[in-house]
Amino acid sequence: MRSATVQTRMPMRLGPQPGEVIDRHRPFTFTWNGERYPAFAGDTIISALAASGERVFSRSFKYHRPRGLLTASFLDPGCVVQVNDEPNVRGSHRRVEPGMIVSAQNAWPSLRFDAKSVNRFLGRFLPPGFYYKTFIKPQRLWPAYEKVLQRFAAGGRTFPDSPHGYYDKRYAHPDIVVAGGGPAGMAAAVAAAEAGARVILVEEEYELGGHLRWGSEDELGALRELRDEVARTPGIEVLTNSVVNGRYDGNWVAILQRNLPHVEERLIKARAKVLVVAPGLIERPYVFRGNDLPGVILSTAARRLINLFAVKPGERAVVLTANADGDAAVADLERAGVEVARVEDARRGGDIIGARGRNGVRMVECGDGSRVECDLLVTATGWTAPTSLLNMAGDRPVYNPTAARFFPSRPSDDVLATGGISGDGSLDELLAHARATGQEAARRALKVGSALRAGVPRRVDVEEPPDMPPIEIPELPVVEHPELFQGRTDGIVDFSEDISSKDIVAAAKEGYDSVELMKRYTTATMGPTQGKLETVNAVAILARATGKTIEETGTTVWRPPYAPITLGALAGRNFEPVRYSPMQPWHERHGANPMVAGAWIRPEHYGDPESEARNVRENVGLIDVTPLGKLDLRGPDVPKLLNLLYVNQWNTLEVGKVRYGVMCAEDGVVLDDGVTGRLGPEHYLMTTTTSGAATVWEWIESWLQTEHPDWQVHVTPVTDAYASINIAGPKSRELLLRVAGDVDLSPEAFPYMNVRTGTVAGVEGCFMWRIGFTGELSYEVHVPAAYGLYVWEKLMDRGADLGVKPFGIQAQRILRLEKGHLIVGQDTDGLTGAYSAGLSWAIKLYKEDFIGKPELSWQSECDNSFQLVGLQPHDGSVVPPEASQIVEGENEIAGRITSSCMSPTLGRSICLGFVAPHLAEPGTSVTVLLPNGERTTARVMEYLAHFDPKGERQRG
Amino acid sequence: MAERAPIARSPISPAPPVTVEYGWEISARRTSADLRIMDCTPLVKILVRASIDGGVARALEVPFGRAACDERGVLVVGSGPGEWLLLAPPGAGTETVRRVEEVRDREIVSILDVTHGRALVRISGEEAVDLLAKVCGIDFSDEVTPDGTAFRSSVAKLTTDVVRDDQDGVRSYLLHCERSFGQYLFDSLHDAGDEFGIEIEGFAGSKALSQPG
Amino acid sequence: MILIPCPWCGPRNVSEFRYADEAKVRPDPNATTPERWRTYLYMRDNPAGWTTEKWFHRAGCRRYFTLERDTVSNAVRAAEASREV
Amino acid sequence: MSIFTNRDGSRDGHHKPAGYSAFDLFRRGLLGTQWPRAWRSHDLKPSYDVVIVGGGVHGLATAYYLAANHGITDVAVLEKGYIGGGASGRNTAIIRSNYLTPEGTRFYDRSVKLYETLAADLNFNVMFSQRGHLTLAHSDSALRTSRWRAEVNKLQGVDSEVIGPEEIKKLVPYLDTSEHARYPILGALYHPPGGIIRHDAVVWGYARGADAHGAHIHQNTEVLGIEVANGRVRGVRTNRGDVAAPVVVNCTAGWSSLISEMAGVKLPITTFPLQAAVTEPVRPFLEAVIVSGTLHVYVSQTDRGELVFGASVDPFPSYSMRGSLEFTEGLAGHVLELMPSLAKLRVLRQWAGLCDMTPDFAPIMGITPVEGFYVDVGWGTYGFKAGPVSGETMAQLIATGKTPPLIAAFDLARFAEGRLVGEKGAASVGH
Repeated sequence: MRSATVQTRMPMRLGPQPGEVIDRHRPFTFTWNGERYPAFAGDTIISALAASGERVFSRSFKYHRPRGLLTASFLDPGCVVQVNDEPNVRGSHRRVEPGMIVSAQNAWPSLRFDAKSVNRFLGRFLPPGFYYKTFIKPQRLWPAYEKVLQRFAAGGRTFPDSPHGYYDKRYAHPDIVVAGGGPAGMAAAVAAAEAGARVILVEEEYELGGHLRWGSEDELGALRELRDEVARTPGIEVLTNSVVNGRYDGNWVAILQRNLPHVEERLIKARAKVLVVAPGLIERPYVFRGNDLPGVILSTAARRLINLFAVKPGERAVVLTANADGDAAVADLERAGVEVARVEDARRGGDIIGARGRNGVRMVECGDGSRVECDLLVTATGWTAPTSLLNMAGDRPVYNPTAARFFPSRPSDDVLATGGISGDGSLDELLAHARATGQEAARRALKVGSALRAGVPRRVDVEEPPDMPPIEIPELPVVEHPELFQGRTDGIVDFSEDISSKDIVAAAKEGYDSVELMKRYTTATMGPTQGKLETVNAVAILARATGKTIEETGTTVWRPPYAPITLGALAGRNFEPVRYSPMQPWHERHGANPMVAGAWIRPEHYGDPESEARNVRENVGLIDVTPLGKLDLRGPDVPKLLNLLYVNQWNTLEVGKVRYGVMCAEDGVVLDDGVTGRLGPEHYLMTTTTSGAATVWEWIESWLQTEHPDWQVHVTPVTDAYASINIAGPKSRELLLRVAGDVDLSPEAFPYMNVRTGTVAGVEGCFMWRIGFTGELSYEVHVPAAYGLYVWEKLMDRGADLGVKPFGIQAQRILRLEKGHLIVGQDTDGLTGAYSAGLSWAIKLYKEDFIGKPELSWQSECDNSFQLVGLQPHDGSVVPPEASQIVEGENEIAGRITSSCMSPTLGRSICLGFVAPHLAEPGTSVTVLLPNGERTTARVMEYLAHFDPKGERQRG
Repeated sequence: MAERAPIARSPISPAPPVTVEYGWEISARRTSADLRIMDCTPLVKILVRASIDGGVARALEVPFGRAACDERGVLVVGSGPGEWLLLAPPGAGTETVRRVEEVRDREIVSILDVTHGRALVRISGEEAVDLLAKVCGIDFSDEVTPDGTAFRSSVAKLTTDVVRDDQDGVRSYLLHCERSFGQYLFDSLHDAGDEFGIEIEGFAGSKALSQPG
Repeated sequence: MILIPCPWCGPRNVSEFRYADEAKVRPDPNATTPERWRTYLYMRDNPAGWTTEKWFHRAGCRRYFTLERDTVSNAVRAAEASREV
Repeated sequence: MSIFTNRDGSRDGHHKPAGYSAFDLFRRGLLGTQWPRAWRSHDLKPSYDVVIVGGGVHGLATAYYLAANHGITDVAVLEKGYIGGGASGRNTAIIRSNYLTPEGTRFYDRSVKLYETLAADLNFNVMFSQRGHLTLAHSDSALRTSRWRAEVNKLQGVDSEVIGPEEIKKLVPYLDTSEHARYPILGALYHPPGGIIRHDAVVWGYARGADAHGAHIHQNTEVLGIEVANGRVRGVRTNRGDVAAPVVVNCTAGWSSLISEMAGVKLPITTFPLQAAVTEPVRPFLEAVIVSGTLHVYVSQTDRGELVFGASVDPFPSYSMRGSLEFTEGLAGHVLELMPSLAKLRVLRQWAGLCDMTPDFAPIMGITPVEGFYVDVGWGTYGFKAGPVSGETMAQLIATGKTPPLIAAFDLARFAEGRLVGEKGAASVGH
């Protein structure tokens, strides 16, 4: 092992700078590629490394060329690093922290010697899309080739045991979101807040100020003033190190907040009444031979390094400048003690032909052919307008050849733009534009806000805002800028994807000649910077290759998110509601195995489902059936409703009686089933399946509200209001007798399929149903939920000598299968009609109307679909797994097993299943293909019920 | 052995110390934190369904979207179109039902005691706004949802009724949902309030509902 | 996240609602033909532009109502209670 | 008499494209010679034997097989934007054949077989990576459906089996297979031949192949109307002029209702956006394709290292492809349910495509009441998987006038006749 060495000096660190963001009183160290490096608080990872003289931070994706810093901003394509277990950290943005462990990502075996860099000599054989043209034959070798390709996948590492971390989200309802905290964003926010709007001001970097931060004394003064204004204007919430990540329909604005004290990342979802887009401009790289060498940097990068981080970007520089920012960079470099060996002024025909060097620039070939030795090449060749938020709002940016950049075209009512994206001009002109934009945004936002409030019915206190005339926003001048995209040589266009200008031309010549096809074929703009640095150059090069103008060529569509966002922040707390029955504490104490049933957590079993089932047949068992859907129905028209919903007849149900019902959808497919009891003259209680509870309720409301609004019925879900306990088994009456207060439980007074209201274990207002899913004598007791646990415990206590035991879902499934009761959704599927589910006995086609009637009446005339039947394997020890197929002849599917189990009661396997109509005759032998490939035979039974088909036990 | 009276339990497990009062097992915890969460499930909850403009609606006086305390200390919530939720101190159920029965005219009226069907939580403190902004998409500012506002929306992805019911000039919200989700709702709110120093306060009838006056 | 103007609750996030199909008329079940019934069951206008549809305010007032929506821009207008109960 | 003028006749349009191979790459790299166009551009002729509306994988494959299998080369593919710019370029490129119904399984199995040899057939590497496909089951009903699919698949000769959590963990160590998960993984349907492919490459490969056989590919050519007279299709109107054709094939997705309506054919289709997202690249760690129906999510990792995610269609119909935040939020939550250690992985881009959903989640293929007007539509979320077999069968139908048995179940008439296909059972999300 190599021992860690400590760098103590920071040779490239300059003396104090007026606008620096580092805190020289807080030095510390961190680790880069296994070695310790010094840093100051406020440094980014890359600024700290640059201060120590490091220049290579990654290897490029395809050719594994050394890469250094280019933009010194979030976008910096060569500065993506691994921090601890976090991949793809933007090293030029992320602040370094004491003890941070940082490593380079795309290098093997090491950053200094990268074995894959041989690819750079193979470049000519690896044109864009080369993989489409090779590895075709022999086909069997493709998987091996694929493995090799995968090894080139760029990016950091993930770990299967990384902790999830804490992320959350919040909603916001500002009047205005301002995207961008540069001078224009700040001025717009202040103006809007002064006009009475609530504003969220979002800045991607750690402080407000934008380009003023690395500017002149005057600019720093203006910055201080603007920051003061923001601070003292009420109604502005400032979010730094945050980014407006997307604008969606309804001006739903996603804001990502990073590195909060208690949350790693937070997503803010803002319903902005107006979005003001003020992101400034992104400096565009220049395309020429060697433009990706470490030491080739943008003018803004040089100025950021010097002014914000007090880092000297090099010793001897050549500068290519086409604008005032380039000129300012020259001044900054000189002030920082960098020898400026040559200034190539593109406005006067200056140019760069190429840069040379191995792990960094050593020499630059200038426009006139002369060669200058240097270790730094700074370019200032123009700007890209980050129009993506406008684009997401439907705007199509338009290219302006005068300014050599794209501009927003069609402003919408709820999105405005200001700052550099809208035009050029002096700081004063920009600020005036921004202020007017802020005022206009406020005017519109207040109007929208009041309309939203007025949209809430029965609100009395909405004040109409005075109708103000629109604020006139002055036009910003457009300053002429040379169109500089590619010089006389080929170079890298997409630094993340390692795509050169040659690649784009080659793609165009092959027919991939529209922007989208070129993008997809070469993958240019598809990498981590998502086109923010490279799109305009790519479009310009494509335009030239196809003989079109940039306007004709157009640009790609920008898609959200604006900046990459963690899955953690997008997920937030990951709300997944869960439901528990009142008896859950008891289940947990008694070893219930939890089963997820939709939102409910239910006891699957308590250790031994078969003995639980046997105990029901022999003694008495309790099952918690609280999740069963329950709907309270009241009103004189309930019978009409029931007749509509169910396929069977409901006119004649007497008070105290219960009936089983089946619901179908309009296409005749079985939707749900359950029992409904009549509790009083105009009062019914309907039960549904657990999974169908919500659907059925919404379904009923739909019929009532839209088809029969004149019916006098109230439907109220009461699933949770009652704890439901099914007491099942031959001794259930005896057990219930011990706790029931005022209800006559004798078979004569309280027969099968009846319901009574009374007191159980001292709890009033309980419903007792004599029904049975298990086929045993059983009572389903609905207890006011808060007393559920109390009553359950009482029953367990009082029934101890009767052998009472709990049983779970699994035992219940065994019992119901023995009894041949179907489960909708298991023994039926999305296309099972009521006839094929063996429910013909229930369907009353003579009723005037019910849901699904037409389809069912046609089905009754001709139904050749599979039929649900009881099945018993001839070999009773074989349990065909559910979904085993029933086959005929040459593997023709003739049915399937829908339910199966080993019956503890019968001591043999039993099934329900679908069979083709010609196999449905009782006594038919069918062939069942088991999942293990073996075959077995089974007999079609007379009844669905395998046990007590006449139902004597439950009626007892 | 004499039968003890049945014990009612909230779906939200009570924070220790635990005691039994009003026939309910409740937490006896007290706190002086600025932001507090209280399980108010023991309150009586009566759901009334009637026509929007019938006798019951006139007698209850509160339209959908608003909530107000009547002279007997019952909080009447206009919880839906033609739907009201009446919140009353424990034990006041029968009386509350009787009073609605009295005012019904010939229309169809459903009166359901959903005391057992709902979980009810109160959050009090000025930072309740910030807490709720983490779990609910509704604008909780005074202009949009002033004191006495009632609405149903999604809270932590759960359909929840929210009532702004300030107490002594301090911001306070009642939230109720289907009972089985109670623990989930409580935990979600508690988690969201963690960064603001939320603390649990045990149920006290006097604090659960504002006093008439 | 578009806003749906619920006639009862006011504008709310669409995530509170369930889309409940194009607004359409149910044929008389006793006088229909298979063709007409299955047109009702399966055929849809599916226009690119303004359409009238049924929505349910699931996490709010639990009312069904009709709404006009532009399926291209997702703009909505003129929600009215489908029928007052 | 054949309506196809060019059938087995002149080979005017036919040309041999430049071969693709490692040797050619080397040769051209060495000599520095430019590769020729992968497909050519042509003037729009006033008439074609067959006009195919939609330049996605379905349309281009149909053109290719019309020529390659049936000698019908006087074919125009009309694309309103650029080829593969619709659903073909917006799907998540998952290929599988583990469907629930025998007809579905047989149909998609043919597609997988065609995909397996497609690179060689087209001399274009479509990068079909058969890395295995896992459909996770989080409930016993999902497990039952998995077994149902496995059994039906096996009976059609398709490799599918149900495996347990331990085997799943071995295949994908990042999955949380613990019992404490909110939605515990109880098992999975494992389908080894399933995998992912370079979707664009399939489009380009078919375009190059169709072009080589003489078909004309017209980009930026939008169909504005369809001429029908006496119950017969006569041609189409486009933004570049009218084109007469005795056969018009609707191979669009997203706009299939609108195109069919131009011919007066109403479809049982509702159009929904389907969204997808991709993360920044990370080192390869995920081999298999993972699908969870309960959590409405599917995940795969590309050769470039990006994770590609998809979900079920949006909750309401729309022709908008702007995408929503709700989608990425829900998606991220569900991905982290499955693989909690990926919380720090970042989403780079989201996008949307349009899906034409049918009532039974099965496509609509074949003849329509308008003679000569064919449809190959209603693909829901399954269209890309079916590209090759759809092209092959549609070409066969057009050339022979007989509906191939493989697509007989997918006819338009089934809706009026109440014969829906049973794929609905397993189709809540099924990538």
